[in-house]
Amino acid sequence: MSVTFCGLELVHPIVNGSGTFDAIAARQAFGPGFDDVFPFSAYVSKTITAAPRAGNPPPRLFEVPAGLINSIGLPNKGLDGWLASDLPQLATLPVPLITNVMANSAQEILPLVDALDDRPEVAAIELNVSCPNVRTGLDIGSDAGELGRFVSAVRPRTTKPLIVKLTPNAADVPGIARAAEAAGADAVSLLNTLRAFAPAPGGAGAAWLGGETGGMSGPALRAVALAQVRAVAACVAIPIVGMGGVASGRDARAFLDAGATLVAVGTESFRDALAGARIRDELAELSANTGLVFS
Amino acid sequence: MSVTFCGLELVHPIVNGSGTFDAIAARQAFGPGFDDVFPFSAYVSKTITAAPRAGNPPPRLFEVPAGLINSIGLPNKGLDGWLASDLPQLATLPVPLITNVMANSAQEILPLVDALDDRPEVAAIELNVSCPNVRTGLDIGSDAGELGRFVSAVRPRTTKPLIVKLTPNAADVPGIARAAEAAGADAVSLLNTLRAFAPAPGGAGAAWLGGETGGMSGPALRAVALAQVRAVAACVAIPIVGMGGVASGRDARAFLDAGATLVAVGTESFRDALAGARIRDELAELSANTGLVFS
Amino acid sequence: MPVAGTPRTTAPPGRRLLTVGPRAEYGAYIVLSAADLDGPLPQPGQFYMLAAGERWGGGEDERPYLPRAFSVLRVGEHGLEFMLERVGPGTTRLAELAPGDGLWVTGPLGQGFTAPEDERRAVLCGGGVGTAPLALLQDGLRVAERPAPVLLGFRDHAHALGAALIPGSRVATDDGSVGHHGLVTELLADELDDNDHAVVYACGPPAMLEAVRALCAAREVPCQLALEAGMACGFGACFGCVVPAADGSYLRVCVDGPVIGGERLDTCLVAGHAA
Amino acid sequence: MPVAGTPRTTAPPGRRLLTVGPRAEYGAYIVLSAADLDGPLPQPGQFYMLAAGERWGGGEDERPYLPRAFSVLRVGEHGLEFMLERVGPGTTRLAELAPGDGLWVTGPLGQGFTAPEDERRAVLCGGGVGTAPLALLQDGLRVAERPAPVLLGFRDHAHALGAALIPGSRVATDDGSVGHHGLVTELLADELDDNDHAVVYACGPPAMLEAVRALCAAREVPCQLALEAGMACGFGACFGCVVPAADGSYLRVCVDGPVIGGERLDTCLVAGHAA
Ligand SMILES: Cc1cc2nc3c(=O)[nH]c(=O)nc-3n(C[C@H](O)[C@H](O)[C@H](O)COP(=O)(O)OP(=O)(O)OC[C@H]3O[C@@H](n4cnc5c(N)ncnc54)[C@H](O)[C@@H]3O)c2cc1C
Ligand SMILES: Cc1cc2nc3c(=O)[nH]c(=O)nc-3n(C[C@H](O)[C@H](O)[C@H](O)COP(=O)(O)OP(=O)(O)OC[C@H]3O[C@@H](n4cnc5c(N)ncnc54)[C@H](O)[C@@H]3O)c2cc1C
Ligand SMILES: Cc1cc2nc3c(=O)[nH]c(=O)nc-3n(C[C@H](O)[C@H](O)[C@H](O)COP(=O)(O)O)c2cc1C
Ligand SMILES: Cc1cc2nc3c(=O)[nH]c(=O)nc-3n(C[C@H](O)[C@H](O)[C@H](O)COP(=O)(O)O)c2cc1C
Ligand code: FES
Ligand code: FES
Repeated sequence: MSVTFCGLELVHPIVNGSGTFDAIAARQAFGPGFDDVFPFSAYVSKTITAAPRAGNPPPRLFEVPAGLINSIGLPNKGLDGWLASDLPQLATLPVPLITNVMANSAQEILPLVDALDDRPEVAAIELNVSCPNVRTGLDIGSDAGELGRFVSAVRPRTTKPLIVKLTPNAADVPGIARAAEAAGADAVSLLNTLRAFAPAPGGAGAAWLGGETGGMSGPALRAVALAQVRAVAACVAIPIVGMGGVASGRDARAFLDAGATLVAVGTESFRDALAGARIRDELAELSANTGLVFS
Repeated sequence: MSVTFCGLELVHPIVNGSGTFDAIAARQAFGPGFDDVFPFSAYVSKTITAAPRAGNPPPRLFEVPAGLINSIGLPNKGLDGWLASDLPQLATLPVPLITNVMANSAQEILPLVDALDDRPEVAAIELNVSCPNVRTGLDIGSDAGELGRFVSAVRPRTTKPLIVKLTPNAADVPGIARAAEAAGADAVSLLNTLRAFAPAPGGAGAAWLGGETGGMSGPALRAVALAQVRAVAACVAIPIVGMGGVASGRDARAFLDAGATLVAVGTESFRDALAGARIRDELAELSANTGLVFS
Repeated sequence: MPVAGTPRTTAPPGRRLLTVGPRAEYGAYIVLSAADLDGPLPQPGQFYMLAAGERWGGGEDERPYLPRAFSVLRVGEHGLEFMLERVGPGTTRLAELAPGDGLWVTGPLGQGFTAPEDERRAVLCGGGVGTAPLALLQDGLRVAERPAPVLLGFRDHAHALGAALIPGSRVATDDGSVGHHGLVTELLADELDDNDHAVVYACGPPAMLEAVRALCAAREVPCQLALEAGMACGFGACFGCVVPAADGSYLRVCVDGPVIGGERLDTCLVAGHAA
Repeated sequence: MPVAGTPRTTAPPGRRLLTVGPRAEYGAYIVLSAADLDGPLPQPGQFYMLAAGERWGGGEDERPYLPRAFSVLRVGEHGLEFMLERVGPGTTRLAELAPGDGLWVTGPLGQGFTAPEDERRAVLCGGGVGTAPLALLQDGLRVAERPAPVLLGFRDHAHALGAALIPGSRVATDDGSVGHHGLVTELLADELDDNDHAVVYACGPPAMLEAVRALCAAREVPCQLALEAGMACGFGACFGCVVPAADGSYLRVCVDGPVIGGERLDTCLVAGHAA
């Protein structure tokens, strides 16, 4: 089941989706022994921004049929806080660390990338480009030209593998993936949550979520994710981290078959902290039965 | 519960989604008495094209968590066949008829619009713009400029209300709705199905559906639909037909609260041919309880 | 039983909540009953769309979501009877329903079997759950005083116990554990060798139906095939349940069928329909 | 019971499938039990994430999908006990589980109550299902020979039957059908009027907790509040379960709580948390 991804040797293809697993809190809840059963072959941090963010006011969650809408608002300690207090703890995880970062301009992202490039504990950098452009209100990642410029600015600043996490809220996701590849991305990951709205029970159009709109994840969007991964795989040569509603080894297999090299598990971990390990085992069994191999 | 929509007086706000209810087949299955309990206040035909289409090879359906992927492929008798054999039967329905049409260029759509404009049985025309542009492969409806030109070409050809059914596979759905409005659309409807992929059980990346990719509908996408309706309502003054996973009066209420004037029921009718009537009744009860009125 | 041209029995509009009555097991099969006091009597070969009254969902991969199609097996003292086999989340959920539980039904739906047009004898041929519509058909033929041989094919012993649903049937099993060791279409060929002034009524998996279709076409014996297809609605709304017709068009199994004359079909083998 | 600074009991990693044992009804409440042979003993105030072993889903609006948080009520002869009220699709599904059914659990989770730091007496104050964590707490205090008054508020008679879960408790009801006619916080004020050298342990709906918090702040009585919040994971993964802290940040109820000192909170009133 081992797999090479952007030069990283990973023992299996299952990682976590950014922002869906707090390895530090997991040690608190399950004890330090959690590291011994760590379900992922690499750990993706939640999104880190330059300045600290408190996140959105509650409520932050709304359950939908076979899915979840969240409006967490990317709470994090900011780059300095993360480097000082989280990184040392994450560096002791038994797997490589991929750090996810976001900013709403190339200018603002560069210091983040520079700082991470300096840290040997960081194995790879993931760019979250589902960040609204202040001028247009649309995600930076929803326009191929804009995304290309963004990635081109980042690329020269680090020799670490650079993964671009695409936004699904776009007309032409494969075209955008191509732009990321052309600008020097080593991999793309997708999909991020779909923009969604949860009505407050009282009605009259009020939003349930403190952050007004949110993003939908979970099995409800798996088929949409598979379509996008498949379309992107047909257009780019760089590896793909596929995700969206993965809940079983069969689902993971479908993403690999659609062209992904790694598969990320997000919401399913909320139902079971060891879902990633179960999915890994189911995948191994499926692959053994069908004789399929990992690329 | 009565509502005025583009000059049509409708007895309640619940209609069907195009292609999700065959009123002629319903008479065959339930007898002609079905007209007496007809669940919708207007009937939207399935998409009609200039030439007849057989539709996609089976399988055409794949069930997903709280939803359905279809790859029907718009089978229809073509304009002439529809006018000759379906229209006379649909004209005797107890409710106004909205005819949905599609073509992949303005040139090709005009004869359809001209022919429908001639027919007094047709109360309004819905343009399905989720049709791939032959040149770019993207939906005509996914680009504001292209859609604006398309609608501008159609607008002068008919005095009937013109509804533009937007595609959800776009980065900036509100911007596209604005383009439709500016080009003279009397209303917009959304959302159409989300592009989705169903893997064949055998694996290895093969598609389950005869048409390879399909479109996802049902409760799984309701929250995405609500977000898009809400965003569009904030940008346009023309009325909106909201749809996507409506399964209860509460869901219909949420779409009305988000800014829709009519609510269309699609997949839920597959579970119960009279779902539209139940939803109408639940909506009336909810509205009575909360004192909310229809706009 | 209806002669050709008799209008199909139409369903009351919309779905109706019935109460599950006694259930029985026949090896691998479950027979579920539900009294349908307000519904019409179905014709042989018609079907119903079924869903559990509660908890239709939450099974394998969060399914089922849509209702599932089932041929009516018989109308007995406890009402409608359905024969089902657990093959996925929908049938698994239906199989666990207990007397008193709610059952959503829409039906009877579709075009059923019609009586032999001339003095031809009827020959009934079923495979697996394809046994179901033949039971009501045989009852109808018996009432019409046209008794007919019933040939049934099953995978193995546990499945062959389903043959008890049609007393007097002859059985073939894939593994030879019961009756003829081989395919039910071999029994059918023998039967037609004896006397091919017949109409064949068949229901079963696509591969079996295709064999029946080809065999009957070769011998110029008319056949009425009760088809299966993945369905979303069952009443012509979704255009999802199609099979390729001989004329190059597609037929909707739910409204144009499920019983379709073999001569109208291109093939019964549709990718994705259970083999 | 743990003194402040005692490490929390950690959960075995991942979810585990237990078997439901006997269940009981106390008016509007159900007590569900499940033997957790491999799990550690929970501390008072800790909670578990629960989901039915089968058919978690397919209820109202195709939910539930995520597991649901429940305080441990007690550890009795049949194992872990949970007290629950049907308020939506998750609790409805859990309430219909029968002995022998599967139950997924993750836990014990979170930070529970800690023993009074000095010679202060404990006063326990609960509302509705907020009764649950006080039962185990009272057991712990009794073992520590620090018996404490327990004040419980309920909506009406059917709910007040839940008070039987903590023998010796004093009850207030909104409708006056049982005990004091009014709010449980009125009983709490009386109790503190008597003797405010106390620590208040409270669990209940946000409005009640907020009243307790304000009342204790005004009297400078320390309080430990067991909060509720909509949760997806229960172990700090989703950042969804936050409440606003006094310092302007947000606390995660599942890892920073559910028991949080009143002084650390800005308010217990969070839009969308059950009132
Ligand atoms: C007219 C008619 C009459 C029938 N009568 C009977 C009867 O009397 N007794 C009986 O037992 N059965 C009968 N069937 C078949 C029955 O409807 C199916 O067995 C049932 O729908 C299976 O549902 P499931 O959820 O248990 O299995 P599914 O998971 O739906 O699997 C059943 C088949 O569907 C396909 N499939 C797998 N996954 C999916 C998916 N996600 N979406 C769509 N398709 C998928 C595969 O081919 C699989 O073998 C009849 C079908 C028709 C059309
Ligand atoms: C630490 C902790 C301990 C708890 N202990 C207990 C206990 O011991 N006993 C007990 O009965 N309960 C307890 N609860 C509360 C319990 O978790 C909830 O009652 C349960 O989650 C409700 O689930 P449901 O599906 O039945 O209802 P839901 O439908 O989830 O409704 C419950 C509340 O959630 C909100 N809501 C409504 N719809 C949605 C939606 N789609 N998505 C998100 N939120 C929604 C509303 O405020 C509603 O009132 C505890 C909660 C926490 C956090
Ligand atoms: C609660 C929550 C928080 C998330 N936070 C982040 C984040 O900080 N950065 C990011 O790139 N993606 C974030 N995501 C998106 C996930 O990484 C993933 O792309 C998405 O949830 C789809 O996968 P899933 O269906 O398996 O959850 C978050 C998702 C959820 C549900
Ligand atoms: C089987 C099926 C066929 C459809 N056919 C059409 C069509 O012909 N034209 C069209 O504009 N939309 C078509 N749609 C889209 C629906 O009208 C509707 O936009 C979509 O299904 C979302 O609503 P729902 O979730 O209530 O089904 C179809 C949807 C389904 C499920
Ligand atoms: S099942 Fe929907 S048209 Fe046949
Ligand atoms: S419930 Fe997920 S962080 Fe608390």
